[in-house]
Amino acid sequence: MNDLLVEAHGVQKAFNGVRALEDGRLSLRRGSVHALCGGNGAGKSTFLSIVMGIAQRDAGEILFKGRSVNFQSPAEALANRIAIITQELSPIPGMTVAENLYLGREPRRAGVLVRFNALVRKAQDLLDRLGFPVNARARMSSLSLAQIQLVEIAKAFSHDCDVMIMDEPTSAIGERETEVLFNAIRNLTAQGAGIVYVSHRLSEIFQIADDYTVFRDGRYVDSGRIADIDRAYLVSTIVGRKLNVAEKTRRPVGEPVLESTKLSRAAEFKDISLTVHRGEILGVYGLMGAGRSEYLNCVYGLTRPDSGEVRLKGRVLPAGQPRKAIQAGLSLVTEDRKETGLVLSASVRDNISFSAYRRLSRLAFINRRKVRTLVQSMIERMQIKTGSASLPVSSMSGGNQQKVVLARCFSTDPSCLLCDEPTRGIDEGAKREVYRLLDDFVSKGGAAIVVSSEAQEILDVSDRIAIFKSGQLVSLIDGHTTTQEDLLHLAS
Amino acid sequence: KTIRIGAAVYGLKGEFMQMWTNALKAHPAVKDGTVQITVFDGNYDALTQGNQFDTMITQKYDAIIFVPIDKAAGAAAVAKAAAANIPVIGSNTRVSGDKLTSYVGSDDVVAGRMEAEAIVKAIGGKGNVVIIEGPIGQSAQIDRSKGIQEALSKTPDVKVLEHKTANWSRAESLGLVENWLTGHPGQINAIIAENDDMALGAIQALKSKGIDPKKVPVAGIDGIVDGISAVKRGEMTTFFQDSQAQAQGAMDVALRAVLGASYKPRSDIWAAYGEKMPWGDGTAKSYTVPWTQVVPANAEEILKRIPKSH
Amino acid sequence: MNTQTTSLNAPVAQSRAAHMREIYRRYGIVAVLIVLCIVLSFSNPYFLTLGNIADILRQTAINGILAVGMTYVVLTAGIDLSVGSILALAGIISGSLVTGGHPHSAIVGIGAGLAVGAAVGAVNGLLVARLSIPPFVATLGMLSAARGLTFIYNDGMPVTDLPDSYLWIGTGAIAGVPVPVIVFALVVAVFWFILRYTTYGRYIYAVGGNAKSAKTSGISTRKIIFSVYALGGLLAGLAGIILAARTTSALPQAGMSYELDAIAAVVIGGTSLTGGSGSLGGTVVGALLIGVINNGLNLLGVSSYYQQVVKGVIIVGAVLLDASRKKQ
Amino acid sequence: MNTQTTSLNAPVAQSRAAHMREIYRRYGIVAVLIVLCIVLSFSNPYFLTLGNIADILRQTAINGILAVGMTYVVLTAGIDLSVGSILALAGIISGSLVTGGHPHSAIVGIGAGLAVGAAVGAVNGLLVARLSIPPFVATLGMLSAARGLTFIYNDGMPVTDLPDSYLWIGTGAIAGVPVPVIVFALVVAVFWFILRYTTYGRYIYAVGGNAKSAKTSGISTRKIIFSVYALGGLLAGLAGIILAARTTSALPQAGMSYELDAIAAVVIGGTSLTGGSGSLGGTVVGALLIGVINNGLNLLGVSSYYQQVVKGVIIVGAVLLDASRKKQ
Ligand SMILES: Nc1ncnc2c1ncn2[C@@H]1O[C@H](COP(=O)(O)OP(=O)(O)OP(=O)(O)O)[C@@H](O)[C@H]1O
Ligand SMILES: Nc1ncnc2c1ncn2[C@@H]1O[C@H](COP(=O)(O)OP(=O)(O)OP(=O)(O)O)[C@@H](O)[C@H]1O
Ligand SMILES: O[C@@H]1[C@H](O)[C@H](O)CO[C@H]1O
Ligand SMILES: [Mg+2]
Ligand SMILES: [Mg+2]
Repeated sequence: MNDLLVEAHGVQKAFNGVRALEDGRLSLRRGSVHALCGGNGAGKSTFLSIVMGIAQRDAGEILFKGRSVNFQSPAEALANRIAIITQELSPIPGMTVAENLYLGREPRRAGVLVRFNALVRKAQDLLDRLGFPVNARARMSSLSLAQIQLVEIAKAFSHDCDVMIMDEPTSAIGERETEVLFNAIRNLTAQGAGIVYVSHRLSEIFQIADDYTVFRDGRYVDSGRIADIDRAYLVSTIVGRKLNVAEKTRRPVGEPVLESTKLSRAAEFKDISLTVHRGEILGVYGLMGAGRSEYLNCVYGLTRPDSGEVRLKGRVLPAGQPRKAIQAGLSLVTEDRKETGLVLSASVRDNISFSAYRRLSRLAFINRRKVRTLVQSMIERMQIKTGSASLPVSSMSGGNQQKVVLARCFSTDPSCLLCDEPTRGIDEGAKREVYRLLDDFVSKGGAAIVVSSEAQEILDVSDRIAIFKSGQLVSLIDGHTTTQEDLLHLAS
Repeated sequence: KTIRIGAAVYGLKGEFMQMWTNALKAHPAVKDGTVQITVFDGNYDALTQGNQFDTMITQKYDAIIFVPIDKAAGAAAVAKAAAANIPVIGSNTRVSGDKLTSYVGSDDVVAGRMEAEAIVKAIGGKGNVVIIEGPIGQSAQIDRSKGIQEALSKTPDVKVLEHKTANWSRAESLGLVENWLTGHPGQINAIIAENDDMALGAIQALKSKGIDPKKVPVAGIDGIVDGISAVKRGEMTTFFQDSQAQAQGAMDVALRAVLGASYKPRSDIWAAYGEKMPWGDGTAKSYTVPWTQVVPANAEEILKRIPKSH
Repeated sequence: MNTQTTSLNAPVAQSRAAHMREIYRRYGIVAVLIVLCIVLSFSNPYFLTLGNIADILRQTAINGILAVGMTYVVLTAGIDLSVGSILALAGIISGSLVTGGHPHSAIVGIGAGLAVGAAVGAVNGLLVARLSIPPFVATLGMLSAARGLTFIYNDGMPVTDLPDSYLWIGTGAIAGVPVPVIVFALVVAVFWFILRYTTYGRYIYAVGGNAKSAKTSGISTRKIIFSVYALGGLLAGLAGIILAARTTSALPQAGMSYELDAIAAVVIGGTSLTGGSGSLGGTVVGALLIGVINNGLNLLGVSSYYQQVVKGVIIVGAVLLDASRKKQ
Repeated sequence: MNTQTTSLNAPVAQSRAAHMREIYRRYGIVAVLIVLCIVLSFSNPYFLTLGNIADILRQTAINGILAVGMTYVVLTAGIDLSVGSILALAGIISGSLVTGGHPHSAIVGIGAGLAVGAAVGAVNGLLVARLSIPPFVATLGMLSAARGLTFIYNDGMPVTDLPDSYLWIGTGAIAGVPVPVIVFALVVAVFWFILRYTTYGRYIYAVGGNAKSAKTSGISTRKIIFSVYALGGLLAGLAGIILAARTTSALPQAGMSYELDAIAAVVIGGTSLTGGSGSLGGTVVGALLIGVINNGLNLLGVSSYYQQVVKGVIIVGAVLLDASRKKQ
């Protein structure tokens, strides 16, 4: 019996005549986890969506269990026991979790009647079995981003499959949930299934993967056993050059920039008093649902606090007015770029400039030269991979979309930057670049709050770390002396 | 006790029905409070009118004056009211069947015939005409088209170049006639419009194409204010549809049906028409209000007969 | 452990709150309707009579039936502007079959009317689902084309002298309840059941909520979209038959601009024009609200011009009250 | 280094291809329009005459002006059903000021008409932006209410005898070009410029594309939404003035169901009803296409009945051709 579940080679795909994928290659062994690695825009998602039948290839061959296949729709792939967790989450907001999970496969009576009780029971069983804290009766629209991602994961697991494709399944969830996911993955591989795993969190790859394949600029460049390589090798293969990791240094800390006093919002967070100073990065760590995102959103003015206030450079910020917050010097990288960060149908140029247009115009007339300069410099600084600044953001790879959000936030010259999972889906090379930008930014007198679910990231960037638990600030520790173990311990 | 009479009219968006309504409200019996009148706007929809009949029957109105959007569809509503012993007097537009207590109106077939004849005469019995029709399927359109057809069928030298609806609309007619004038340059000798609004649109079209409207005879129907002004300027002729006679005549006949033989008509229209439209004892099945052609000579006098509000 | 408990409890609490909100959301407009009825019953002694209630229901039936079909369409994020024209075409073809020299039975006429409606709806469905024409354009084209065909079919003349057996569906009554009301109720019951309890119904929500996800889940979004237009056409055909029977003749100009009232009922009832959320119950309440407004304004003898102003204000006001309740 | 080069070259190539696609996407409907014009010019010798072209432009001006405002509204994912009623109300108030016992100058009348349009549009804007009423409901209410006010204002009668100075805006010409066409061209130029080159224009796209993201980016979504309805009202007022001047009287029933043609022009022009994407150029082409269809059908003498069928088929066909070109 063939030990290979999937063999693909020479897979090509062009969008409007431009190659997104030139040579996609991958061999997935039965019972293994195969990490597909590559920088943003390397063609990973494109390749995987072809395997799944979401997109059609232009050339190349894909063998599934030794048989040549060319799926025309995801339904066909599913019927062949291949499932996927796509990078872009796309829930059906008006329906319940249970309905989303078993859409198209509802337990039925007489072939057409949905057995709702059985459906909910089945869904809740699945979620409980996986250890995901989600209510099967809840509407998708009431879930947090993290919960939506858990539902998507559960959905993939609900299919009996031999191959499971996971395109950045952990980008929105915390380490605890990641651990739960890994256990489920191990169960699956133990039964002989193969998993294609994509993540820009390289530590995950070394934790779970058996094999790896690297794409760069749409081409296969390398593959092998994880056991045979180290992190530095993987990074340099992905990026195509050596990366030197900058040492974190202590910067001189100045006067307070942003202060929140006793900020509270019912059912979200309570009595949060925090101060960030010039030259400082404050990390915020916590488990999923700890209320970190809600806190940042409220500070920025996307929601109004029930009590408490926020001061920027000593002046009270008007509640609930992001526009005023931006004018005062605040900027927010939101957690969910698709929902609240980007206008997908608008161009890269517009998306980078939306917040800055006011600054780049006179009497409402946009100074196109200034815009071009800004956009060009942002594209270079963030290493945004795009054909043209006029293209809609929706045509970009996930990581590149995230970089556009960052670019927009830097474009207003803020004095204080709020970042919620700023490197979500960003590749290792660009991540370093983002850290360097942040470092640069605070070194020049800025201040930043960074929320991240990656303990390593928090440790890499923070001068001080605030730990949230169930909506409360439980401790505030020094970021230069803390270890990963300390963090996890304090947060749980 | 005040008498409650409902007037269900097909629609209040056009000027003619507005005049009709004003005349109804100016009836002496309404002014002195003998009658309480409620006007229902049928919004050009047979179902809406049917619904309004239901409401009037439920509320036990004493009589109904009915201007239907459609002859055939109106019959059902009338039958229902008749079954509830509510007299229904038709006005302006006929209803099929024989359930109407009486009908006071003008004959649209006659109007169509008269305006076509006037146009034929104006072009010396020879030439090309275009016809602008009302909304297809509406009674006034059907009857007026029929009358026009009848008249033109007798004059083989008059050729109909185009005919099409402009839905009683001045703006629509304007565009339509502009295009016709382009498509038949110098060939359109006269324009027959089934109402004044469309005739006025046609005159505008002539002007916008740089044609002197006096050179191309235009005929309309209704005698609305703008139409009569245009007649005075010598730009068209029209056929005055006496809204006052239709509305107040119907009111008198309705009151006769409610109050009995002792009732004597109170509107001055009966005196004005005299033998041309005799009251009799107020129980005739049908009263036909004659048409009057409006020409520059009588324009001023007819303008005075247009019912104003208040 | 503590966190675990909170996070496990939270969803339930959330769900209960969400449930209450859901009830408000769905039934807030009911409160508005009830308040309106109370006001009207104090303003006019006839309002709450049995006869008037029958009037309201009868008057709501046609728009209600159209609005049921429209709800399906709107739930898939579509729109159907052609229902008024389909109504007229189905009415006149159906009517022509039961009259004239060799009249067919009422059953045949009604069957043909329904078939015509469904067929024209199916063309809409093909244009939208298969040829990817935006629903607004496809059904606007049909609004015009089907109306033209209606005029062509009988040369612009109405079909009159419909036989009594046919008229029964518009004017008859069973145990005092008008037949159109019974038909409306049946339509609501069947379509509500389908929407709520069958996979097809759930897929309609799925397609409207997120067509991409629905497709990824193996749902044939095309078939679903096609079918809602066909069903919408079928119901428009039914409405056309009832309307012809009520007015005792099939008119070529019947149903003009009925699409606006049907869409209004759907939207007032809380269904979102962007698809994926809403309910048939809301639509029924929306249609009743429109019916009550029209009836009430006529009962009170509000003059036509003021009626339009008042009607506009009430529609906006009703949705506003509904929206403000939702916010609470 | 090699890799570096490819990735630097690729964008350029991509950009050029994307650019071509963009041109197709935007101007595919132009090809349809051109083909239609060629067919018509072979079918009728007068079609391509200067006089007829002036006719088409003049006849397109009113719908075109409405469609420009509608484009802004639709780009924010809204809809404005009330433009026809606003047109009539503005026309009649404006007209009443320049006639009667103490007539004001045409300038005052025109200013007042524009102000009325903008004010009614602003009410729409408030309902949608501030009170969160769905645009369909808010403007449907206004469709009814503003029409009622129009009839109330002058007791259902038209305002006649408008002075020549006023009529000029509808019937005059400058260097042979009709004034309505000039006004239309100016409106298009100004609104196109705003949409393309000002912050406000870009914000309209942002709000329609994703209101939440726009808000996060510091855009005052409410103000933008409010303003597009106010501007839409202003343009409807302008259209009302021109229409009154063109028909030499301000009619209370003017502009009925004009909203459908305006929305059709927008959608045929490729602007998505879900907001965020589209262009004013497309709308102008869409409006011209509708104008050419009407003109052509009149020129060819297609009968009333068939005209509607043909019009429906052409509208759908045009969008279909456009869509299939996009797919290639
Ligand atoms: N629909 C599309 N239209 C045009 N270009 C596209 C489209 N989808 C992807 N691309 C391009 O294809 C390339 C590969 O994208 P892909 O999403 O496969 O990258 P990826 O490796 O998954 O990156 P990431 O890690 O950021 O998710 C990118 O340059 C992207 O811009
Ligand atoms: N696992 C969960 N169990 C219960 N409620 C949750 C859970 N996850 C999220 N929530 C709800 O969502 C709110 C915040 O969720 P969210 O996940 O955005 O918070 P967070 O602290 O920013 O965490 P993260 O960004 O890491 O996911 C919580 O206050 C809670 O009401
Ligand atoms: O007689 C009237 C007028 O012609 C009006 O313009 C339309 O309806 C008819 O009944
Ligand atoms: Mg990807
Ligand atoms: Mg979060």
